[in-house]
Amino acid sequence: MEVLILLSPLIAFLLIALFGARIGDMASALLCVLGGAFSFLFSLWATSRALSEPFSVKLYDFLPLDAYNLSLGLFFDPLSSVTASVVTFVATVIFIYSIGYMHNLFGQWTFKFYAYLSLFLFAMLLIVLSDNLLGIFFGWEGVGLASYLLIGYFHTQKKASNASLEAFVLNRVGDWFFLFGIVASFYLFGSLSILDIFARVSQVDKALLGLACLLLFGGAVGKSGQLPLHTWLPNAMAGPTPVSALLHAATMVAAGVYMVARLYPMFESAPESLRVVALVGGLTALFAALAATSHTDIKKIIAFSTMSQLGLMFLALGLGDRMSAMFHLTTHAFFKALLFLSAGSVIHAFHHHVHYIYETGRLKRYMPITYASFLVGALALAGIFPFSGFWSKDLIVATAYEKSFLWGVLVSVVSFMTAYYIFREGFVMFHGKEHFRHEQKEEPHESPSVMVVPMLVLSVMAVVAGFFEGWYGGILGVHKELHVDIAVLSVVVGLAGILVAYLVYVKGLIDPQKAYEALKPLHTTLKEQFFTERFYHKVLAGGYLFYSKVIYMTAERQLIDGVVNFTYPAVKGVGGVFRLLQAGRLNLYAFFMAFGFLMLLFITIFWR
Amino acid sequence: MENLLSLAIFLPLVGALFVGIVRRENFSKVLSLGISSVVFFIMLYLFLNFNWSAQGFQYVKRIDWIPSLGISYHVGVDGMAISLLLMTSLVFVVAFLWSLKVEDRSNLYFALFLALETACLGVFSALDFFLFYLFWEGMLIPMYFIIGLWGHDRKVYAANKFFVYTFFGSVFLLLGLASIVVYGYLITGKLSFDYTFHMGFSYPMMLQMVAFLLFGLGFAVKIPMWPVHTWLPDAHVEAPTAGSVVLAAVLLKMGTFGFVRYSLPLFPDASKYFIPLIFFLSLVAIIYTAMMAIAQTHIKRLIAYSSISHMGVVTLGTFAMDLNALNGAIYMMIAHGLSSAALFMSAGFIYDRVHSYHMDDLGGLARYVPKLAVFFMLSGLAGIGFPGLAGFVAEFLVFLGTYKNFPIWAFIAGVGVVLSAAYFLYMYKRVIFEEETLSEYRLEKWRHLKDLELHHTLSFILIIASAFVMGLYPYPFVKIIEQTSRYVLGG
Amino acid sequence: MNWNALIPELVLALGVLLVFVLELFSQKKHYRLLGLFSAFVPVASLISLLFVQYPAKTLFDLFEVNALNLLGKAVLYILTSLALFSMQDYYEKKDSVYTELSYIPLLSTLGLSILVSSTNLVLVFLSLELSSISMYLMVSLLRGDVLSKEAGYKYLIIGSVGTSMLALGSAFYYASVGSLFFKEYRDENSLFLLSMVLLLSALALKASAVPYHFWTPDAYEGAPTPITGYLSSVPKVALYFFLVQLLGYFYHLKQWLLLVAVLSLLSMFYANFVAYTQKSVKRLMAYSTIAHAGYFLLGISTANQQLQKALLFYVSLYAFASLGSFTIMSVLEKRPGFSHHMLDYRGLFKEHPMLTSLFALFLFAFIGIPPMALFVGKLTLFMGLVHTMLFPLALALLVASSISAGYYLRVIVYLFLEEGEKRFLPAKVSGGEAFTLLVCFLLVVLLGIFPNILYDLIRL
Amino acid sequence: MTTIPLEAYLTLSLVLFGLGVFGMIVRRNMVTILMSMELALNAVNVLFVGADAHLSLVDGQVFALFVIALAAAEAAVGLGIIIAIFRLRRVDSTDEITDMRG
Amino acid sequence: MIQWLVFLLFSALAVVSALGVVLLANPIYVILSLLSVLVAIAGIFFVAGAELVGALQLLIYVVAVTVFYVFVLTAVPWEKALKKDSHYRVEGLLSFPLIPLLYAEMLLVFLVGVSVSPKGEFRGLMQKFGNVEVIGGILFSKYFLAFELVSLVLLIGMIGAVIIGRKEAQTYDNHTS
Repeated sequence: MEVLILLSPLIAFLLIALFGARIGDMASALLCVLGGAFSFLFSLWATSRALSEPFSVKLYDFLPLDAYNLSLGLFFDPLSSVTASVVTFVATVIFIYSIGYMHNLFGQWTFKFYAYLSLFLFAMLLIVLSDNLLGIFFGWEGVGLASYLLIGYFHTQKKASNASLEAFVLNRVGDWFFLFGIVASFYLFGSLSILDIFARVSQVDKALLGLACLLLFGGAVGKSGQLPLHTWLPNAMAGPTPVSALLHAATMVAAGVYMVARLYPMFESAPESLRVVALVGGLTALFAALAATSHTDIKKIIAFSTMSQLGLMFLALGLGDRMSAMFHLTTHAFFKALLFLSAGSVIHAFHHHVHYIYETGRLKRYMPITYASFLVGALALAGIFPFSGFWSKDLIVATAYEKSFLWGVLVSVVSFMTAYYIFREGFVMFHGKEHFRHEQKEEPHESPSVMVVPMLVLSVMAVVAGFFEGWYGGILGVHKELHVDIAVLSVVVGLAGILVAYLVYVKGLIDPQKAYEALKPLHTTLKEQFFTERFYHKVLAGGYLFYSKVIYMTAERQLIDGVVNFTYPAVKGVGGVFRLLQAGRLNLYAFFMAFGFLMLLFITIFWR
Repeated sequence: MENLLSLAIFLPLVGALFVGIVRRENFSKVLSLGISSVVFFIMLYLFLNFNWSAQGFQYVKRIDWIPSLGISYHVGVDGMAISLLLMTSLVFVVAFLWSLKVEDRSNLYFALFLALETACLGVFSALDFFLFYLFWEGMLIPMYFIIGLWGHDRKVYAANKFFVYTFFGSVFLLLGLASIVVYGYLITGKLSFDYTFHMGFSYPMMLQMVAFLLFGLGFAVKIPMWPVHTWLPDAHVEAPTAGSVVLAAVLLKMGTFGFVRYSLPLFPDASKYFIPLIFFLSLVAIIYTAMMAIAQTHIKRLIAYSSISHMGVVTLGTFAMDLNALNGAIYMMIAHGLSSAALFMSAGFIYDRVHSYHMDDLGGLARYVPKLAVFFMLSGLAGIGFPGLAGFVAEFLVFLGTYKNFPIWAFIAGVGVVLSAAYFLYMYKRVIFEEETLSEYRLEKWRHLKDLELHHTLSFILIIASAFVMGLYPYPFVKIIEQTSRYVLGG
Repeated sequence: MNWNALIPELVLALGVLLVFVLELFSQKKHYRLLGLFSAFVPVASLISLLFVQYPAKTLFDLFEVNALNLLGKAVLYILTSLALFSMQDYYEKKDSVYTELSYIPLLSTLGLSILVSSTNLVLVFLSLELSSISMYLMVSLLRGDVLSKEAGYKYLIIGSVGTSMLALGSAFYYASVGSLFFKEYRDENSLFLLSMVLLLSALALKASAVPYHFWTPDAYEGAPTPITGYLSSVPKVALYFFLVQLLGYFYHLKQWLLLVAVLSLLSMFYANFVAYTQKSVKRLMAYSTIAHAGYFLLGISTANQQLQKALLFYVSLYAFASLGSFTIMSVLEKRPGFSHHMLDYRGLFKEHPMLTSLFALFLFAFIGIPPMALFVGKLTLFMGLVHTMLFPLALALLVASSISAGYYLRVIVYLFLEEGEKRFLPAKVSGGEAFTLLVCFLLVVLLGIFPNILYDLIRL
Repeated sequence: MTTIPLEAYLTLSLVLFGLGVFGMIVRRNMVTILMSMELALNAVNVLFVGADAHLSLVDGQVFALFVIALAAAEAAVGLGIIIAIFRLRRVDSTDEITDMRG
Repeated sequence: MIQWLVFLLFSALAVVSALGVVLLANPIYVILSLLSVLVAIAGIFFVAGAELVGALQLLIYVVAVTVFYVFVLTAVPWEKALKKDSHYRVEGLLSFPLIPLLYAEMLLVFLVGVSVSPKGEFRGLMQKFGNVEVIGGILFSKYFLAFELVSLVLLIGMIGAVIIGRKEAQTYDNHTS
């Protein structure tokens, strides 16, 4: 029965993939939604069971590894089943939204899009529910593929196809580590089953365990767009917005966090690895927040925000607080999806021709519901009471201050910037001047209800999800007190960020353009993500390609193949020299023969 | 049962004779397809009846052939062989299916392919050195003519390079065979080419090393390993599609098969001694040829380099001296056979339609031939080791097994995972996705491109479905392969 | 006097006599009949071999028959008969009918047949010269063709250098041993050494090993093509059967191995290199012969049963393949205007698929591709060399034979892969040629698959 | 019977043989080359007869007889070929019959 | 002693004449020198006690073969040969060191070897019968087959000379006309 959670998106995928062209795009979309919805229902059911008693489902024997039989299966405990429910819920909502968003493309094989979405959901659920590392890896790569296909959905655009390539390759770098993490764990534990691993985690060598954890974390870094494998995530925004919302904000990128949380006992037993996790998370949070402050792309700002929030989650994990990380993941799924959907709504209103915040403006007049949704999302993201972000982020802030003042300051700074940049985007888009006037003739209008309803649903979730903190902590077996001082602090920090944005972008206290001009080096540095993207593209990728070509032209063609091909002229040349002996004149023949005989005689006599 | 194997081996040859005698195009096509299907079903039957828990060779048939030289007709299969035989017979069915539209001298074409099938099947089932070498070399002539007669522009160059190169390798192999046979004669007084006879010996180290190198050179050329690989891209680039399919899927496997069947069990000590060398070459193959692949603009050449890269994984796993790694290496042979066949079919199809292999001339094909785009993607994913397809299981097993004794080597080799994705997707992007480079003229012309025809689709489905089966339910396959790995590793 | 041992030679001689007489009294129009008759003479000798009791010695021990040299004779007779079968039509089409040519090859074979059995240097000398002089004649006899005369003259002069070396070697042998019979002579005598060098050189000259190969390319190219086929097959077989017997008396000299190795290495590499520069297929095949002489000489580098068996097997089958390929060339040459330039072979496959395939088969056999019988020869040669611990020589053979693949392939490329315009009339294969080709093909392939038929017959 | 030592015969024979070979190398005319060849063959005869005298045997003389006969036959054939070449080409020098080379 | 003297005389004659064969330009002189070599060698045969061989040498060589050569030289106008260099000078110079080297090496070999060569058993027999009888006896008994072969060789030589040397009437004319 529980298998149906997985099967329903899979069946939807297969049906759409095989018959999509025949049944049409609308039917495909409905199938996809249906698959998601069923999956959601089944996961709710499974959750209800899992909350009382964790259980696992064995699927089939997959692979014999010498003495060990690797069998695939599903594992339902509170963590996985709740996450599955959240994932399927958000996914279903976004699927519905996408019907409206993609409607103008119907008739152009849009069924592919729904096939990919279903595939994605299947793979994501595989990550969440698998009871062994290899199963996780299956889903891991599966979501990578779905993400690749979805980012490259508008593949005729160079931007999209490049972004998809980059996403897949960087993810593969992570997967490389992940795969070896799996391998290393196998030799540590003699098993790949999560339960076996948890059972034996205290008996193994700490150093090797740390190594395995780091390798596994490498996979998470790739998937979650953390430093240093981060550049693909902003570029992934080339995909359709529902994709950004679902994959690159709510679920897929969070898989890294989920995986670390899932394997938390391993990490806990190797504290050194947790330190690395915290460091990477913290750095990424700061880094992405900085980058977000100077970007103007509607979706990229939110994407950087995603990176930043994921960084915070990793920080929390690294600091030993699994519950708050996972809770933040959950609330983040709601409000970040909401933000993206709102952004998508804006883009949709401009017929997918607008990408930069300065091309919009003063949209609250035209799109009130979108404005409201965005506002809810932004407030949640900024961590303002009582939105869900407040509850989850507050836990992280508290943990950070508990561990060390420095971490706390870092988180606060990040929170401040988060509030600033998200409201900067909101104010520019929904307040301010109507920059779109000179380009767009018609006025933007509110999106159709098929898009609006999902936004509303998510808004509700973004508001109320935070109140489940206690319950969530309960099912994970952790209880955390709310620290009033910390809560006040973080709300103040958030409000301060909003205030700054308000002063600059609504009141016009400082002309932002002039400020950018004045701080140009800093601005550029931040916008270029400290030049990492350029470094990756030009130096690493470009260099790899360039040197590959150079080596191909030199070592391969000239040296190796050159030697091979040279054998023919060499043999022929030597033959041409020897050939001179056969000069055609009898006297010379006699001469050479006599000479040869002499040599033979010489050898005979003087050979000892 | 044991006669079935021989029947399957020689049926294609008989078919080739018939094709040569009757000389009717349709007859040739139908007969070839029919015979290869029959062979496939025989192999399937044998595969299904294979007992993976029993030791030793099965379906063994032994007849004294040349008693004075100790040569016998001795065939039989172990787990690896029967898997490879199944894959080979499948690939040949696909090759014939794919070639149904061949018009140019089709009788000769099909006759050569049928002869090639006999040689390929023979190599995998021979249990006698002489018989093995007979088939091993017997494949040279048909393949030479397939490349030379139906190839593209530089076919003569490619065919000659293929022939001379592989012949160069195989004479070394011949000397190696002669050495160990003579050694067997010297110590037992019995001249025998029988494989099972020689399995019982332990050779002195010196002989092991020499013979290992001789065998190894022969196999390395065929695999091909770096740096004796340069014949392969040229041969692939020039060969006709079905030729490339067979070349990549089956012929390359002969080398790795040879390593597993001959080098490892016969020269265990030398194999251990040469591990660093083989590993170094494998790593160079994996990384260097991946770089070569991404530097290409010719899709077939790229796929050819990717083949070399994957064979590097196979050699790595073969010599990791670990059960899982060896399982993975053998699994990789089959998986790569499927994926490379499908990739070459895709490339060949593109050429058939667009008449170019160059990425610069291609782009945006997803819009014009969507079915191909799907199958191309799937074959590529099978190639780069995407979970759920056969390649992943193989790579996983190889890395897992290699990591046990050689963690650093395995980890470095793992970079192939990244690089292979890079070159395949780079190609895919330029061929299937990106449209901005295309001229208006092309777009106009391509509007009416015909997508996959029925026989194309069928071929693809056969291959991809097998890849899925092997990727999703590897258990029985690995069990059967393990039957070989266990005795090879002496466990 | 044991005449029984001499039966085959007597039959052959009688046949020669008969043909000779018939030739005197017949006219040109009976040429065909005469040719056919002469071709059956070796067959009669072949049958008469069955009546020979062996081992036996006769004529004051000058003449010895044993299983080995009887086998050699059988191969010789078959080859001669085939060569004669394939000869007739060529001469007719070339308008160069010499009725004498029906018995001269028989005389040559008679000489070689005696050579195989001889145990005395006098007999060796004379039998070899009988066949040599016959061959000079055969090479030179092509009406109006100066090339064949040039070839004949060069062959004669260099051949007579060989003759004088053989004679000088015999003289030294005589001076050192005191007898002209072969016998095991184990004293440390440098005269004996010198005689060995000279005898080996002379035989190497006849076997066209470098540096005594100079006559080979020219004689092969200039000679009428069926005669080239004869030259490249019959004397080779006889020589190696003889050399194997001679080996027994010399192998203990430590210089023997060295000299043979040097000769064979020089031959294989020199010829394989030079063959690449050839434009004429016929000449290329001549170089291939030289290269094969190198391979064969390896077979007598030391005394070892396996090695010699391999050699004799190899050389016998090589002779058939060689005869077959030259027969194909002579079939092609019958078309007016055909030279043996590679360009004339372009696209031949389209015109004559059977003939070309057969040619390719022989060429692949020379390369050493199974299942052709030459492969078994090469394999057993490898085994023999490994057995006698001559691993470096085996490696050299290996390298040389992989070098050689290239130039055979060039011919195959021209035959199959190049497009050629139709410039010649279609070639017609006469009955005799077809028979020869069929036999050669069957032997080369069948003995490749079932080598023990012949291999077991070679009893040392 | 006082005997002349074998060395003397050997020396003479070798000198003559060498001169014969030398003649083959340096002579241009086809007929004179044939004559040089005769010289070489005769040198062999000297050695045979000398060896006979040394060994007190007669086999060498028999051999020498055969060599003489053979030289005659070879000379006959050689001269025939020379005449044929001359008829066809009107040449009598070895550097004029180099059509085949390489 | 006298034997030595005669031997040396004939040897000197042979070597000098052989030099003539090799070096002289005019083919007629070359033939004469060859004749003189052959006669000298026949003389040496007599000195060595090989009367039969000596006699046959005189008969076959000096008479028959030389006549052959003369005949051919007349058929092939020898004056033509005089118009060109009779020798290859470069090859001559190159091979000049070659020949002495050959001598040196061979001498080196056999000077070591002669002393160990055996002595035969015919000494007594030889004294009893004459040289001719002994050779005749051995020729028709031991070397019977060889003798037959020689006859064949001579036959083929004769036939060969005839069929090659004869005018190829029709073909030759066809080609020239």
